[in-house]
Amino acid sequence: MIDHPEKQQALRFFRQLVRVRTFEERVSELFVQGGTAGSMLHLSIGEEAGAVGVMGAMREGDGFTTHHRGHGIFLARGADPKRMMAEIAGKSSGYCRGKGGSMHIADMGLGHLGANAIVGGGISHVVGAGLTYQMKHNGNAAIAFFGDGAMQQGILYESMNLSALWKLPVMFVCINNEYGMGTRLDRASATLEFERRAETFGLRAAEVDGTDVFEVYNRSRNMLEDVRKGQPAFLKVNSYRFHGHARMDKSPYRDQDEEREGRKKDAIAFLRQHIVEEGWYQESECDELVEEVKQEMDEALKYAQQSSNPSPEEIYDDVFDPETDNPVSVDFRIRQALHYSQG
Amino acid sequence: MIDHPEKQQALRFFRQLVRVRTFEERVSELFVQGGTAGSMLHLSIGEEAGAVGVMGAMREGDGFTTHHRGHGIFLARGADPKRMMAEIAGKSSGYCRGKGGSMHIADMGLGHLGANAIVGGGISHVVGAGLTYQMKHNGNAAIAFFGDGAMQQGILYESMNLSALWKLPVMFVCINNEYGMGTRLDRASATLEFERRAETFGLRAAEVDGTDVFEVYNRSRNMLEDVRKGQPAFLKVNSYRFHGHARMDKSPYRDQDEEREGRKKDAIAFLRQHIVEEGWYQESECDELVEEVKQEMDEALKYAQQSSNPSPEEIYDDVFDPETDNPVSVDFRIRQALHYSQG
Amino acid sequence: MAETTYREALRLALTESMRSDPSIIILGEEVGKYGGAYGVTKGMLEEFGDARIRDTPISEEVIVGAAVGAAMTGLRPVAELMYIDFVTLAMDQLVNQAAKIRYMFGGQIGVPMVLRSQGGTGRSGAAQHSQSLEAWMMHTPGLHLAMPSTVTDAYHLLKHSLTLNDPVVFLEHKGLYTLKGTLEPDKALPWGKAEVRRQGGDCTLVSYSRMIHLCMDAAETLSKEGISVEVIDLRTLHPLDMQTVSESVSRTGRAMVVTEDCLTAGVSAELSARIMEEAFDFLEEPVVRLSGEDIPIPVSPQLEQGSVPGVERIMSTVKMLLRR
Amino acid sequence: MAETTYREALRLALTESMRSDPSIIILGEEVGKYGGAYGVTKGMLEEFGDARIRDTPISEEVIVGAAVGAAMTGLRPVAELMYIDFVTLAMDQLVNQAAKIRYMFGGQIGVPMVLRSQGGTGRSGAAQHSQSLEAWMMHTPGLHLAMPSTVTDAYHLLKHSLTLNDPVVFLEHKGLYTLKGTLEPDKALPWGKAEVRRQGGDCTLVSYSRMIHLCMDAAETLSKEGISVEVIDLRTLHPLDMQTVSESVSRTGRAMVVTEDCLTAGVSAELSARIMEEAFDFLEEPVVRLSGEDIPIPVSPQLEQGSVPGVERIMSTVKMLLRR
Ligand SMILES: Cc1ncc(C[n+]2csc(CCOP(=O)(O)OP(=O)(O)O)c2C)c(N)n1
Ligand SMILES: Cc1ncc(C[n+]2csc(CCOP(=O)(O)OP(=O)(O)O)c2C)c(N)n1
Ligand SMILES: [Mg+2]
Ligand SMILES: [Mg+2]
Repeated sequence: MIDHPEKQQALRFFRQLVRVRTFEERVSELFVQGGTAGSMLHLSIGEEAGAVGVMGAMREGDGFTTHHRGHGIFLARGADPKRMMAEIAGKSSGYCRGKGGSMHIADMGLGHLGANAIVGGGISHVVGAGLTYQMKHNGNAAIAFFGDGAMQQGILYESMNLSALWKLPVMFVCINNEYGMGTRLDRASATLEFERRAETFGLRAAEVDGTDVFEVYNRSRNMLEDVRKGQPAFLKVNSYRFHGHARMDKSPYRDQDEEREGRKKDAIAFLRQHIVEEGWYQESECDELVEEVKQEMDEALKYAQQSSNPSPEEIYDDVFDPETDNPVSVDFRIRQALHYSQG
Repeated sequence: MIDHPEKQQALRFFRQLVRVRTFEERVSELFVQGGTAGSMLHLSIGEEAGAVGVMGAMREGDGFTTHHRGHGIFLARGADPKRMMAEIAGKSSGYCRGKGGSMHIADMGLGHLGANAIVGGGISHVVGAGLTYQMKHNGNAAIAFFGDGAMQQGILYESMNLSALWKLPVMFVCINNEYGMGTRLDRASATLEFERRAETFGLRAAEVDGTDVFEVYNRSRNMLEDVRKGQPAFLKVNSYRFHGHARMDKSPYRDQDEEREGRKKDAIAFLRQHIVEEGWYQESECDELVEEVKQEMDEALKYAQQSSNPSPEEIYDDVFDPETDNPVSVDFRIRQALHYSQG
Repeated sequence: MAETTYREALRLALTESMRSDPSIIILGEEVGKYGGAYGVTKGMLEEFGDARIRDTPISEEVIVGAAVGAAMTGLRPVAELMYIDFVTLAMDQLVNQAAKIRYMFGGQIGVPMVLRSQGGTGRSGAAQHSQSLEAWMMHTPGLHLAMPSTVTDAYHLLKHSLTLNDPVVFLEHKGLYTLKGTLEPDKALPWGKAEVRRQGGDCTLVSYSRMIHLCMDAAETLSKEGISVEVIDLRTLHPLDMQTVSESVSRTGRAMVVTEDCLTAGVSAELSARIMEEAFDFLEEPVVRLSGEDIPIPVSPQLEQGSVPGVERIMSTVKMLLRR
Repeated sequence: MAETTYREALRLALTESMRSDPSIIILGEEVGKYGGAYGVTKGMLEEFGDARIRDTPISEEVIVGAAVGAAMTGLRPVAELMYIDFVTLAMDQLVNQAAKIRYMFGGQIGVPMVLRSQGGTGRSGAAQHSQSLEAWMMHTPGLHLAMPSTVTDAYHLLKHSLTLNDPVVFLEHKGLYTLKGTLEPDKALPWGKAEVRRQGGDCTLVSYSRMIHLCMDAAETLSKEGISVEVIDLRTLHPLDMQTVSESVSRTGRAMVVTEDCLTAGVSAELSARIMEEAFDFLEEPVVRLSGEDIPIPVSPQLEQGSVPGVERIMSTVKMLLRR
């Protein structure tokens, strides 16, 4: 008997959602062990459906950029959790060989044009990617993911305008988790009508419930059809940041009740319930899936821990195309000036 | 017999409009004689009613910034055309002692916080000025004048949002002359609904016919009432740039018919006709007024021509507060290094 | 006297200044409720209220631009950029506006604002959160530039910044906030005067901000090997106290500049050139520049460390310079 | 051979490159219909159409940011900023993004784009339209930096820029567009190699862009007084050809750096420090830096002229350096 397609999709989504959350939980462990490179570690727990839903609607060949809270988005795209975890640990087996870290993971193979540590910094890159796709007539779309905080960065509006003016296949996805660091959205934005803003710059715009992965997926898919035809779009995905801004932040600026309510907006719990209610999986099968994912992510964690650090001389690599240029070390310069032999 | 107040106002506006245009004509002459400092000279002919109408609604104590095409705005504020012309000529009797020129005229006494040569560069300064006025509860308003080209600069939207968020007494005035250099508005902006854009950032917004000085004035006055109460506003003043972008530009990129039609949108001609039709002035009286203004501006021109250039050593003045700091010349450094006596 | 941290000293400077000067306000991301990303303004919202301590949206350009306008109209704003790396978003307002307004407008008005931020490595912040960009500001006429290394300097330099009539770029170092020291509130600390942190006769180390501490550690260890190093803390890069530096170099005959910013066209280039210009006849060796490598900062803590000078390399370089 | 202008040489380089490489596009304000504010791209819209020659809104940040994204995905964009002063609005995209992407991403990808702009004084553009900001870019690892002074160099350097796999900042000078010269299309011009424009034995002048011509004029006049000056045109500031410079200085024993940018922490600081480092033993005198004054550029043509080096001052400074 052939499975109901909705069932298949639901189970696929469920696995992806669980993978994202579990990955972040392992990242968090890695942090506690002191194994992450740096403390600037932003978990996307609570935002899984945005990542999984939009990614589900994307196609091979599409490009995207993410903000600093982008682990889940990349994982949903098909990233190898091992190499992600290794990068977060600053190891040489990571996606960026330990140079980028959590906030700069990228993979050209999967169309990941880069996570960005500048709020709003990666948005304009999809305008350029969209331009490339348009000129190559390849039917691809370029998607920028960013937080609600980036809604007050001027470059967003310059990017929207240019995309619409040039009819580029570009989509702007705002993962609204209600906070930019310690500042709740309404203390950062004079109005909350982000879709209206986008419309006045010539975009099609919508908001979706970021706890409903189907809604995110369906809306994205519809939008992306038009995007590919040259009608850029804006999608606001409403969710809630379950934890602190960065791993060490305990969110003292948030109301306890608000947090409790916020954490109930749990796409994974909702979907699990739905799956069980529909009879697609029994609770035990769900547990099994969760267990499988845990193992996958445990392995990723172990892989990261066991990978080696990049070697010191690698700092000079990849500043430029190695064929044309390579920086000289400060020490070399000093030895040259003082007529010391190089060594 | 007491004059009808509308008559008085009409005559006042008429004189101001004529003053602005005549001033610009003299600036243009100065340019042809090679008497202006530089070629970056932007005439506001065709935009007089925006300057005169908004300024008419402003009060003493209000602050403002302008874009590079700001002569008319400052003149309407009450600037001394002599010192303006002298500044445009780069003379030491100018408002900025020959340091600023056409694009950087400023006068703190009249609340002119500066013309700016960066498109969009002066917009955020009124946000700060508005903050000062709010904190001092002085009832003043801060007004930014800029062109339609600045509508695609990100800082405009950051400024709008912050003004609305903080309920600052700030007004944004877009002098829409349909062109940013050689680019017609619709080739720069994906949509033309600038008022809607402003509204989505929390501003009250309107557009007015920039050939009708009364409309500009009345709308500004209404808006400014609310602005002073902390409701920032946006006003788009529609007009047409009669001449080229800068003095040397012959606008080859514009359609001849469009230009001909555009130049018919002449606030001065309209008002003059109105004044004569109402019987407030006869044609000959209008001519007299125009003649008077010509003399005033001829004198300004002469003043600028006869003023002296700043002296060379002034280049080191006013980099810093003279009480605390003064730059040392390159020559001094060299002499010091080579043990030459200073001189 | 009780120990104070660098962070607390900054907070004290801000607090005292705000108490005595009602025109001072603070604006920036997370400066209020959160207390600043590095905790400098913690608790100040409670004392001064949200009219004077203003959380902003993530809009760096208007943060600086609004500060400029406020400064021109009678306030004395302290604008905070969370990381100096973000000044890239506000360079027009800092360089084309704040720094030039007094001059362009013929001296009519100054822009009395302080742009506070922090830079440098030490927290694996990677390429966009670890830069040392002070050379750009040093290259911009019209800006004061302070980079305190100690608790007492942090306090006095910030207080003094809040009395100047021109824009001050005030750069802290993310690695110094927890530094402890005795705050000397009454120390006379003239603006623009370098401090000889350690006297020595064999060579002169010129530095500022965090690198001072590395230089001091190196000097201490080297002294045990009989090498006597003079360490000069510039404190401000504008004004720049070359007198203290050249006086020292003319005694020692050997100079080394230690900075965390990238070597090429960085602060050490200016200092090296100036030392040569002012003490050429005394130099036994070329001025040595020990600076950050000409690379973006990598995230790996090991690689990050290798990107900027460390105590070991300061020591070995001093030895090379002294031919030991 | 016919005379060509600097402007035409640039246009020719762009045109030929676009003919042979379909991935090249041009984007910027007024590059199309208007033909560029300084006329460099005039007529190119007609040949290449508006898909490849793209007028943009006045949005500097996204102009550069879109170029970055396009470069990452297979195009080779030439982004034009009308004045280098406007790079202040796009520093994040240039410095934090374009320059760092290859490195941050572990070498996965380069950003093959050219940022064309023009700087310098000479048209009374005042403080926000006359700056020379190349030191900022020189201080940024990951950027190539070309500043051609001649017709032939403009042509070759721009063509070469359009073959590199990393971002190139290509800075023209507003005072050079009408410069005429014979374009030598077949001249071998290796990237990163300085050119000795004039040979001489008494001292070495190191410069680039417009200042080269002033140096050459000064050298010519000085030669009549029996002073023999060597003039080196760096052509690119990254890569920086110190070999040619130090070889020369080791012969002449005297070096002077001439730049239009502000003195303090400018390009001349780096060049001076490097010359000292590489030719210390040969230096008879300190390296002299003749650069722009540490001031914003005033609008008055007379004052503007006094803000940057001129031929007279180059000559008198050479004489001081030579004790004549
Ligand atoms: C330009 C810039 N400004 C400030 C920061 C510091 N910062 C990092 S994340 C963040 C909050 C961003 O909020 P949002 O965009 O909503 O993303 P979220 O963290 O909620 O996912 C801030 C202020 C930064 N990294 N870049
Ligand atoms: C940031 C910046 N970009 C570009 C320019 C060059 N420029 C000067 S005026 C202008 C057109 C401005 O158009 P608009 O804002 O409509 O003002 P208008 O000239 O029509 O009065 C341009 C592109 C500039 N001065 N500043
Ligand atoms: Mg958020
Ligand atoms: Mg316009």
